[in-house]
Amino acid sequence: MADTQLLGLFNEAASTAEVIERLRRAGLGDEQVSVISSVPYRSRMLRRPEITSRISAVAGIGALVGVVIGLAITFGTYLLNPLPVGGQPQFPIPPTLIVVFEVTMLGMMWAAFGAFLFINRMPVFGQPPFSEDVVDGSIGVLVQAEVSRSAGIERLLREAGASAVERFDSSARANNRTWIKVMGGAGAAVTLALVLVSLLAYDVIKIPFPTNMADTVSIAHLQGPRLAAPAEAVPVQGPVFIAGQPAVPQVASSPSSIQRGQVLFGINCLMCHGEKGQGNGRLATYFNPKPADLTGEKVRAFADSDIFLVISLGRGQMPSLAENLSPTSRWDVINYVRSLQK
Amino acid sequence: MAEQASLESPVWNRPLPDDPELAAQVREIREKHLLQDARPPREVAEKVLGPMARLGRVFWLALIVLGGLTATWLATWAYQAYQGMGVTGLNRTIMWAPYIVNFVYFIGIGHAGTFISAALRVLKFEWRAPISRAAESLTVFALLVAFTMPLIHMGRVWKFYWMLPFPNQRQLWPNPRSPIFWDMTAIFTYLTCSMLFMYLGILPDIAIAREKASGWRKRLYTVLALGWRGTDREWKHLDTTLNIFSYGIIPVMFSVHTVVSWDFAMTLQPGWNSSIFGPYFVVGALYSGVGAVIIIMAILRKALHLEYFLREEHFNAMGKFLLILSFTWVYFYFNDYLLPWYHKEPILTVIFRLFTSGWAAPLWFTMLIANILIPWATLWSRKVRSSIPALVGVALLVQVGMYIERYLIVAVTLGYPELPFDWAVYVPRLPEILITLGVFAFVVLGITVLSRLVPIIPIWEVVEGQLLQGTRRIGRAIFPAKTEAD
Amino acid sequence: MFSSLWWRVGRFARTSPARLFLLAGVVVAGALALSGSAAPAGTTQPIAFNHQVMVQAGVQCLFCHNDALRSPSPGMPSVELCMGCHKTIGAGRPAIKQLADYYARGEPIPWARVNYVPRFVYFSHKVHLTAGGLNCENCHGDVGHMKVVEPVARMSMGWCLDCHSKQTNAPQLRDCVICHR
Amino acid sequence: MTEKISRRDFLRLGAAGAATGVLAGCTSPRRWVVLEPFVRPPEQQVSGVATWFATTCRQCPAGCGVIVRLMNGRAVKLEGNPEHPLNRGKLCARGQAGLQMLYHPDRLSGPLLQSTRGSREFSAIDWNEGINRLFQALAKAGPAVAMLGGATMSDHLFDLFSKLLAAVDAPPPVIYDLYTELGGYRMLAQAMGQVYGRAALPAYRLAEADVVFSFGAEFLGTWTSAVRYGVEYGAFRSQPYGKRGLLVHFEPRQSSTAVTADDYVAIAPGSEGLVAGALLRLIADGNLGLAGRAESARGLAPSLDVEQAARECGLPLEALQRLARRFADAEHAVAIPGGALAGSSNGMHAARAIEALNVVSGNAPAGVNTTPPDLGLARKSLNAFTDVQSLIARMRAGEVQMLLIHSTNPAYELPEAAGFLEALAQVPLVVSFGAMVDETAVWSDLILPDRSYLESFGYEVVSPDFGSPVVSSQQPVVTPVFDARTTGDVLLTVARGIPAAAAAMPWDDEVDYLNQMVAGLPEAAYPASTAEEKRARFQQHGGWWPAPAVAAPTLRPQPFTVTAERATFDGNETDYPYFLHVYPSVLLSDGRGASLPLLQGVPDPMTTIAWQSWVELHPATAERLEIRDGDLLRVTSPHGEIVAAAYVTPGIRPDTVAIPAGQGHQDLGRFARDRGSNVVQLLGAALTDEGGGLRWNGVRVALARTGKRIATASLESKVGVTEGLGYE
Amino acid sequence: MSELETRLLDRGQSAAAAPKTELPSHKWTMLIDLDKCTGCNACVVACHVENNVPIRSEREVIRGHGQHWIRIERYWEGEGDAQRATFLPMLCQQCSNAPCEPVCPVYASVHSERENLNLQVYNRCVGTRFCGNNCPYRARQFNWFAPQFEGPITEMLNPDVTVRSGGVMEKCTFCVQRIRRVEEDALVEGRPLRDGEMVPACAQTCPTSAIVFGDRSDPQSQVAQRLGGQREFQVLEHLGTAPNVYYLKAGGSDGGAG
Repeated sequence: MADTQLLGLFNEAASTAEVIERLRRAGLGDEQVSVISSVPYRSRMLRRPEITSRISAVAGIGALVGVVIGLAITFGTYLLNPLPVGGQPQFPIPPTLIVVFEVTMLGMMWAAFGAFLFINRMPVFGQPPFSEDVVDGSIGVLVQAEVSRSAGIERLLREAGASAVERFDSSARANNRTWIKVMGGAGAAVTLALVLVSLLAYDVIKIPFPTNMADTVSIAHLQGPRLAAPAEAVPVQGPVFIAGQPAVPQVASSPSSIQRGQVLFGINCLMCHGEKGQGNGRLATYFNPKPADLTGEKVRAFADSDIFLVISLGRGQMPSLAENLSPTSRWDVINYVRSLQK
Repeated sequence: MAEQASLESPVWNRPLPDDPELAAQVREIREKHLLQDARPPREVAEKVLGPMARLGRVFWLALIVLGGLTATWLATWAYQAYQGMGVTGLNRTIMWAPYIVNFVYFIGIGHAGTFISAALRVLKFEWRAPISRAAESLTVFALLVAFTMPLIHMGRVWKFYWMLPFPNQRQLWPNPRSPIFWDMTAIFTYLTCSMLFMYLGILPDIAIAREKASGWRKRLYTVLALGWRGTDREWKHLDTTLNIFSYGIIPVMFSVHTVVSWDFAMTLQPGWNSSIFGPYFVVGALYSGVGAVIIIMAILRKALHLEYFLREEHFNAMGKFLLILSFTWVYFYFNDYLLPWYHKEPILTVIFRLFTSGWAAPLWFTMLIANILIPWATLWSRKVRSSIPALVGVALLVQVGMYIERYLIVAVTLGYPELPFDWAVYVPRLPEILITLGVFAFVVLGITVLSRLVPIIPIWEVVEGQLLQGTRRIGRAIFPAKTEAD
Repeated sequence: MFSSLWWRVGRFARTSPARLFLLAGVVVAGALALSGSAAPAGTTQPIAFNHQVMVQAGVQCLFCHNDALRSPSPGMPSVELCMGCHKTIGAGRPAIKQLADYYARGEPIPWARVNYVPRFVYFSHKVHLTAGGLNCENCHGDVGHMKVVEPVARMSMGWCLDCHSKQTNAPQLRDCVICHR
Repeated sequence: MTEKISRRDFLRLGAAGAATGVLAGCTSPRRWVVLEPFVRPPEQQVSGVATWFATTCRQCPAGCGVIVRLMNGRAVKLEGNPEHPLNRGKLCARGQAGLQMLYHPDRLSGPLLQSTRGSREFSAIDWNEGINRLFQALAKAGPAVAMLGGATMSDHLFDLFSKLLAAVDAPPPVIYDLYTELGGYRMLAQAMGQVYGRAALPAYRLAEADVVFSFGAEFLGTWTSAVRYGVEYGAFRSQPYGKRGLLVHFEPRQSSTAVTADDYVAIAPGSEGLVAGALLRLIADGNLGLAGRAESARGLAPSLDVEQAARECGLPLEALQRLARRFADAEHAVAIPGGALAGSSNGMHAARAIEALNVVSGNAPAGVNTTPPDLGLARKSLNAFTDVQSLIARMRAGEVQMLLIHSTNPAYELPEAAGFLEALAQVPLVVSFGAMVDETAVWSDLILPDRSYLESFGYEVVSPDFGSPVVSSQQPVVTPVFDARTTGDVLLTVARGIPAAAAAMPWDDEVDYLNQMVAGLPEAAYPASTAEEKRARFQQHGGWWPAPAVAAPTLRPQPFTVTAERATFDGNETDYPYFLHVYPSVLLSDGRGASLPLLQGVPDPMTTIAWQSWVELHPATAERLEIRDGDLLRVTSPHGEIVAAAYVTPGIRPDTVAIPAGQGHQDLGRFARDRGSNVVQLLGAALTDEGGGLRWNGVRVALARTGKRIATASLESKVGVTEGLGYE
Repeated sequence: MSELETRLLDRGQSAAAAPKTELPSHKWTMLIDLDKCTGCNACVVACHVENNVPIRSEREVIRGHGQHWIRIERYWEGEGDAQRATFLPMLCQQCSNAPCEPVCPVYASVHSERENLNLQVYNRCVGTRFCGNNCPYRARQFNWFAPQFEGPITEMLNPDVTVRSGGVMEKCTFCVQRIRRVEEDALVEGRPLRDGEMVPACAQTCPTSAIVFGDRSDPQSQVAQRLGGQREFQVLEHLGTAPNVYYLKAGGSDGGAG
């Protein structure tokens, strides 16, 4: 049913109370009548029923939520990163109390504010049924009634001595377009912010400040230009070759050496020389002549130092493996090859 | 017959008693007490909203100057962030100084607002009504500034978000054991809640402004008022909410400055690790805060012609507050200094000697004079308290004194760690000075602008107060009387 | 020109929140696209190198990345090592010709990095392969079936910790010092 | 195009500014990072794994063995070579800083030509031209060639130089620099020659000593082989038999050695000999100490009045007696003559007197030249200041057509009175081999930059050696950073053109030369059969030394007399009230360290001052002249004046001011240029009584405030440490 | 190196077998014998080179921005002309109850359970400098400006240590990169650490061996052997920071005559 709102203006509390009494007698419930003033009047002054506010209860709930969040932050951290600091226990109580207290209060007050807005159906971004006279001290009695009864009510108000009676149709009350604009804008801004933050948080967007230290001026491994030590220099672990001298075995043949040799053989030799070293690896097909049969007579005839030379310098189609095998490892491989020949 | 504060006839057109003598008394009472001097709400509103909308030359000048200083602050900050913290006067011993001094100082200022509006509200000091909002706005801006200070002093400020607990790829959260983290939570709570508290109080006044204003202000207030009408329900809920905030925000206020003091008390720095620091800092905060409010009151009164609202009685009362707080502060300060004086722990003695006879002595004595001597010498007299220039002068001195006090604690004491090899002296350099200036400018700027946007005097509270005030005659004398409406 | 653009965007956004959300989405998407995490690294390689072929031919990872067992760094095969086989194998192919040119010019091949950890993270291939008991594919995925190698994991701290914190018998693997020095 | 940008450029981009940073930032950095493989892999080098190379430190003449940590082909750390018998794995501050010699931003790449001397306008030329010019000049000059070298020039280079000069019948190279002068190398060697008949640097074994008297020997800071003495000192402090040696130090100023001493005696400058004489006298007359001590003392003690002597050296007689007793009672008492002696007029007398104490206690210094002569290796012998003077005379007389200068910096190190620069003007061609443009290079025509010691081959016969001969090896450990050439190769190339030289120097490069030399070495501590292997092991182990260390031949003192001479000083007491105590800075030594930020920026141990030079004053002096720290003082001597900042310290005699050598360069790179002041400018060219040394320790000075101040770059809090806030 | 493949073999080629052994933890301890310290500064320079500690210019030093992880503090003892200097090498004391750790809001300054070291994670540091204030030894060094390494000097930077940027706190780490290196090698070779295997740059170079370093938890280690003597003391012991750096008073066994 089409509702209308009538606003009667009275200039002091007593007559207002009077009017409200009459309206009640006229069968208008308290929920249909409300008083508007620019200064708070206590309900009793206007013979209005006591209003009980539930905001305190909501605030209490907010406080509880705060406690939970506070505990979550603190204990969450203790559990997430069990990093010992300053000889403190993993779950220190005093700091937790401090943080929890602050967050609790936060929860309480934010909840109270939220409740205030919600209960009053705020925000409304528009001109509510109101009259400037209210600001100037008169008390407005706002009656909500069907259009049919409005005339009668207006008369009633006038009789009660209303200085003026204004009439609003309900449609004027809320202005939804502005509401959507403002709230929508705010919402969009917030979500955008959140999304950007999480993008940064998860390093989807990296901003390499010069101070990030993710890249530094020191020379990284594998960073060019690659420099080698001068060829003539001899490192402290000794030279690999001494010109005119056969290489001396550095690793005696032992089960462990042979095992190591097997692993390294598998990595570096197998693909050409084959599982058993018979020169039938998968890449063997590419080579002509075929890779040497390491179990064959020719290789058996080799001295260890010769094999060492071959591994180190390469031979024919076989590339040098000096890069892959450190001198000791080469001897492991040699030992393994010898074991194959047995 | 005794003239009751009656609801029968509107307070603002209560007649004077016919007896001329009594009439004189009533007139006197009225001009002394704001709440006795009721005027029609339209007039009251006009007294607030009128000057608010009139932006004079002075206003624009102030806006430009303060805005310029604020801009300098931001520019300097950018410069410092780009160059590195080395541009400041800090050194390998004194790693904190200028910004943390400001931090403590502004947090302190921030305490007055809540104290006045929340604590006095709880205690039902009606006379506070016209002061409270100015105080709150001071709180909000001081806290805003204070919040930036730790950021300004960070070496890599663009990583500040590592101090916030949010899920991230590092699976690493901030450290709840760190007093800095306590600061973050405490100040965040205090700041946001103060803002909401202030906003709630403003709502009805904005509604009033909405009706009075026109043009862009009208649109602005229409949105800001959130549709407030002032129905009896709304008033009730507002009342409840404001009470919750008042009771909630007071402990937060105390906790905030205690936490700030813990930044220092938790360390091993001699002269810092003292258990008295908590209450000592809180009182100091209130002390400087109330002083600051007095200054702001005076400025606003002048700038917005609020002579009707801000009267002698208010300044007088604030003066009393200042004096009481000064006493309390001295009590704690004495506590803090008795220790090193009494037991001669070497390093503490060094610092003590430094203040009493060392290079820091001038600072120290200035501080004592400004914080103790002058207030005690003057504020006892009602004449001084009620003369605005005098009171403002004292309040300014208190500001200076309290700033020096923070400076001595942070910038000077820190230079004297246990091992004498590392002792050092901090000398401010241009960047800190500029930033500090800019920060002060920003606070004033904020209040200036805000005072032109929202009613800086809570109209509804004043009118409400006036409603409930009346006079009472006993024999031939007439006294102010208050109706306990609830 | 920009101002007018901003004005347009502003008007576009102001008209309705839905559009505003849309705009937000666009911004985010743009940021994502720019962030390069989606961009294929292989495309920038100087030689179109195909791991799949090598692996299927039975070449061990450690044959080319031959430092991985003995050094924090995996090592990159020297051009000579490549040529060692490729002077015979597939010598005719264009890619191999490129390789040969590099070798002839005595120039290193500027391989683009595929898997990246910041310099303040000290990851050791040696330890993870031996004591750590991991294999290449645990972090680098099935390179054997990639024509163009792509990172299978964004190697973030959380990703490392996922594994490190699981090692119940060695809780200290969470120590910051394990990776940061 | 982006992948063209190398990682380093990318960093520069990032550093360029926020704008670029963010721009680059939106895409993950790996796009720019290039993994570069070797084209041909080097043997024994694994990416990400360190390779170590042994070589020899050339920051001072001592010749400590170092091992270099090579990461990714770059030298990133120096450490002492643990195998090396001299320094046993230890290294001093200067040694540690050696890497910056290698990677110094101001090193020269390629030879330079200077049209007009002192103009500092150099034109780069290529090496062939440079060498060619050298050759032409050499051929033209004939015998009129002179060579001035420093003590840090390794022996193999000295050998090549002398061979070259000999081939053109030029006089042998003159080896002289400030460092050895301040260390008293030459003078001490002479003294040893007189006392033991072996003219070489003495080395004292503190490890076995229980009482050590150090007469101004700063052996823990800069003196001769500081690192080894450090090692010895460590052992001396914690001796196997639970005893803790007693160290007594005589010096006018508290050096770091004085600080570590148990008993520090601030004696008057130049009175070391007097103290020693008095001690001898007391032991002789008082019949002190273990059996035989007094007897031998009687034979040596000079005739002097002990009380007067005590007065003159500025310490009470009782103290002297106590010290005499302590010395005589000790089983292994050792007296060390320090470098400061060399500078005072009575240096030789003092040295003899001090050595006499050793004779009395029967502890001859270990290892005075224990290197067997049959090694077939040439080794430097330092020249006295007189030799330099005669060289200067020849130059002035125009007998020198061409002057070669290597690893010494006479323009900076020689006092003005020596008149080096004027004489230099008479020399048609001056060739400098400095790796950087130093003061001397500025006054030369041709600069053929030598490589740093970490880039070149060589050997050094360690001196002083501590009882076992050591030939320390030097090998390049990194690929040359700059296009410099080893002077050895340059000389050999030049020599090919000169028949006589070609005959004398038949090697095609210095590696070849080194092989020849090493091949001649006898059995070493490590097994090595063939010449090839010898060479390889020589480089691998960082040198040659016999095993087990051959016992040092015990030295027999020859008859010698001890006389107590007073030191004489330039400048009378009224005009120049203060003694000037010059000492080599622990970090910058004689100034060659001034080019390295690592040495400039590290605080001096006694004053904690970095980057600056200072004048040390006693508080009493400061009070009298109303001088505060950082006041710029005009220090005037009869020979010149400098301006330096004051540093008030209790660690010095009231009648003495001390100034460290090392600062005050006009050149030598960006880090040394225009910093502090050069104390050498206060010195004269007077000679000591004996041995023809420079009398650098015999100058009096006057102080005057200029009224200007500078802020002292010190680490300490002067208030906290020295002055205090007035509470105790 | 060679034991390495043995490990590889032990687990065969199977993937993702978790490490067999519990990682050992250490009590790294430094012992500084002031009787042997000659203030020669070798440790300081060695530290600078090993840890990429920037050298600060004269201007910066004057303004109190000098940066050394280890410094020789020179004090004066006695009165008047009898005053004698003494050296006290001061570095991060690696406190067990480190005051710098709990105050850091971002866990950049944390403790290592395993090494019992006080770590500084440079890339996590936001530069609040709270730790620096709270360090009674002032052992923490702040990068007031971004460090400058001119020209080829960047080549000698140690790749095992992060080059810190401006606005970041740093301090002595007991050469943790060396600790980690030897530990990783030991782990890979499946053997315990040997005493003397891990030596920080300062101890390595100290000519008089005044600095001794080792694992206190290993009773055979040189450090453990030498601890608990008459001359032993810790700087600012009364603060209860429980440092892991011990000092031996100068003077020595016979009370240091003179």
